[in-house]
Amino acid sequence: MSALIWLAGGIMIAAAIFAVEARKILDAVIAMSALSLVSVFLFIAMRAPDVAITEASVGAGLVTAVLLVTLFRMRGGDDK
Amino acid sequence: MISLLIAIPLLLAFVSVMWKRLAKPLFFLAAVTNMTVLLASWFPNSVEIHVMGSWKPPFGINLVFDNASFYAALVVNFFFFLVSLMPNLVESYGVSLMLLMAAANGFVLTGDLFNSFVFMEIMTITAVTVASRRENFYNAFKYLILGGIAGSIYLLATIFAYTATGSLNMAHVSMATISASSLVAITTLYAIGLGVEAKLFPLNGWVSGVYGGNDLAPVILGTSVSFAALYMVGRLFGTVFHGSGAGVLYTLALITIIIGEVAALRQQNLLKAFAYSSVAQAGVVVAMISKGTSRAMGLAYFHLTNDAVAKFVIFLVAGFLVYNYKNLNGVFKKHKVLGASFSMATFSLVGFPLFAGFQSKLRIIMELFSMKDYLFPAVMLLATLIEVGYVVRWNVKLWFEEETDEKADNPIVAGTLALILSLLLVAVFIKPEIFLGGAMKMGNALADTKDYIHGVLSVVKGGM
Amino acid sequence: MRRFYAILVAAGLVYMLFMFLGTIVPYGKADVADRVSAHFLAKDVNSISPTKWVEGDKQVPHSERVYGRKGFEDGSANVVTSIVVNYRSFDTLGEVTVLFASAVGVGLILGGTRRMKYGRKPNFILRVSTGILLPLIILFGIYIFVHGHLTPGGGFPGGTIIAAAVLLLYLSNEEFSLNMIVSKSLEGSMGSLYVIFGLIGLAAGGAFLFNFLPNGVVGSLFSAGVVPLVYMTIGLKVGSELSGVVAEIHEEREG
Amino acid sequence: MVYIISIILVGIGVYGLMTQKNLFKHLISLSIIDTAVNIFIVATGYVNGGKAPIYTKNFPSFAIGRFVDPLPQALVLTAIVIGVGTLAVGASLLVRVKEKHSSIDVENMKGVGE
Repeated sequence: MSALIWLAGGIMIAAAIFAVEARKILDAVIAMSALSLVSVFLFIAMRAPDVAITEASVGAGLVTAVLLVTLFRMRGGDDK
Repeated sequence: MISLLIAIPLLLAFVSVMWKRLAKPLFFLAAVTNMTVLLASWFPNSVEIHVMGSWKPPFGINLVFDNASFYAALVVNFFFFLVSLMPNLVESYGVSLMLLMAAANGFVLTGDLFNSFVFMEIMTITAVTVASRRENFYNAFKYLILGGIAGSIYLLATIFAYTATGSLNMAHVSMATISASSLVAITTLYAIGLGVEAKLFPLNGWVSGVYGGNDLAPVILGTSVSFAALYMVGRLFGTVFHGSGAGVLYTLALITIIIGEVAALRQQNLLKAFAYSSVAQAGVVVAMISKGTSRAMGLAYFHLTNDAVAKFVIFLVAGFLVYNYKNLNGVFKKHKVLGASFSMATFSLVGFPLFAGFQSKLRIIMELFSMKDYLFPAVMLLATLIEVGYVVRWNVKLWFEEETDEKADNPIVAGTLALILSLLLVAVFIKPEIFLGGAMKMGNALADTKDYIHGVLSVVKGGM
Repeated sequence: MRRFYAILVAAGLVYMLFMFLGTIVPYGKADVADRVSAHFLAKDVNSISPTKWVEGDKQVPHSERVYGRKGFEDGSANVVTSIVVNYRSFDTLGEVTVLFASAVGVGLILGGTRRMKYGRKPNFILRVSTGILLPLIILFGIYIFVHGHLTPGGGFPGGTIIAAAVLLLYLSNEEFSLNMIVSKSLEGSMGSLYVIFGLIGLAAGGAFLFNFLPNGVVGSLFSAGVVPLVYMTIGLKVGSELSGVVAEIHEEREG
Repeated sequence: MVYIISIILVGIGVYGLMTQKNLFKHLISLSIIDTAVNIFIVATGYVNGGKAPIYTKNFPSFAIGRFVDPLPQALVLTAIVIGVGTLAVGASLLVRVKEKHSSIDVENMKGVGE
């Protein structure tokens, strides 16, 4: 279990660094969504199914959708 | 009764989203109801609690109604009431203002750490909405980001308190034995978390942009909301943590004063100049709170009340001028009433005799001398000198410089309110008890941890 | 240079938090008996003397069968739900208000009147499958918040799933736009209903948000007093609020 | 262990806020910090070998140490939703910032004086 949690943590940290440093904002949003999704795994590992469901539907789903629609409205939001 | 202070504005906000046109009258109604409820329960002089869902204090959430929270709620609701009198200032922001009012009341009244976090976030979101008026989007965004981080840190502090004591109730946290290192962690995180709303030094970058961006934001955020935030500083560091972490607060507050005044002096924009001045005053208040005695805290809130009243007048007049005139030179020749109240309010800010600010500054400095603290009075005198500089400069510019042809109608309601409030400042100079009595009661209630704990934890009663 | 300072500040913050870590219980060693949540789990808050509890007399409840029994102060099998909707219901009212405030804020900030077009025709699969999936998604959302007191989930994920259905409609149909009057009145009436539940509690039990219905048997669908009702209110409210946000973000201003 | 992960994530978020010049990245960094704090909070309630705090047929009775602490989970539930509210307002503000200043990059924004 502990190895799995470290693996998830590693993925999350990598995703976070990628989200912060990515050149295209679209990539950053996707990386953030991935981070959220992996955190769902951590919540389940910590026996918090309520939080996991909420994070999966709200954090990984709706937030990503809202950000992507915003990005679309800004026509790419001038990539760096 | 006191749960109505939060429930009524919330209910009316929910109702008014269905009938948009009713938002303004309902906002007025909410403000009037809240003032009535408060006036009906004048200074409880004891600690009353209202238990949510009838779950007993360390377990459920409770509202605390004592002299401190009464006085804070009174000031907060008073300014909302004043704003609700000016419909052309409210515009389409009625719903947001009602929510802000409910949140500020909840923030002041709650006796639960996590609950205060929730209300702080509502305050941030609605304040950002209000700040985005007149297309001030970039500054509102900066405020949102800073507020979001502060919220996260505040939440972390809350969870540290929970793991250390096993409960989220303020009264229980304040009586629990917390190890010294744990206390350092909790107070540091709370200082950062409250630093944004309380406008402390490294985290006050948002103030000038938000206050200087439109005419509604400074009037409400600079008075009601900052009073609520500074009340929470007193409640947490005075009552709950018995003055631990005071050193950090004291240092930060002194830096805040200097930086705020210098920035105000250099500022060319009328609203932004006084925004920085409000940063500096917040520094004075926090430094006084960090002293921790009941008298020091009472004086701090006395000063804050004076400052809030003066700032309300200043921002009201300045907002009207900035958005009706391109060139501000000599505008007061056309608006003598506004000009007179603006000058009185600014003089009160500096602390000239004849105005309320003199009473509070004098008392604060005397109190500090009696505590053998000479650094803070020196900083305050320096700050006052700088204040004289920019206050005189602005008054000269607005009264005596060559005027232009622009002309705007006199705002009757705003002018009357500004005049009444600035006369109130004179009245406070003559008879300081008007504010001082309540502020002193507030200071006593904040410093008296024992009474607070006793009131919350052993008097278990539901009811209104 | 800017990067260097940023690393310095971030590292300083991380170091500070690491120092603070020493003051909290190690991972996995949390002792529920020391915390208020022990009594939320045992559902015996009302039989505890708060004065004694805070003085260190922890009165740890002993092992007792809960599932399928009657007569507890809170009848919900999911303890997280019973905290969210019953013990700390006031927080949840605040939370709903946060969403409400942000929906109002998004509306005021964007102030749009005309629906944004994606400028490309949605493909066949999306259009057809939306028709099939939509009722299922909405049904699933409703299932989640109706069973919030028994299974993981509840009003917030349920409402979000309904909002996801609305998003799907926006993606699959260029002409679709949400009827704002309906969503606003649903939002407003559900919010008022929550506060009114609270006020009924105030009138019936003497405390705001008091649970004024019988609790029933732990684990059955009709149990836990007002909890399912409140969760349904929250679900519909969150659903309409988030749909409102989704709709507002699709609105453009003229010109 | 989980504590360390979440603290590092907070650090990354703060680093992102300070270095990035694109406002959209600020929003993303804020969201990373939110997620990290949520993980931290749930971790404080974890009990080794504890079960999810739901009474079912298999776990019908209460005992100390059988369930993980439900209170942090309830708090996180609230915190997640608050994060969404903040993010939605931030996203809509960004749309208007882009319209008004024709860019969301701090260095290219037009008309942001002082």
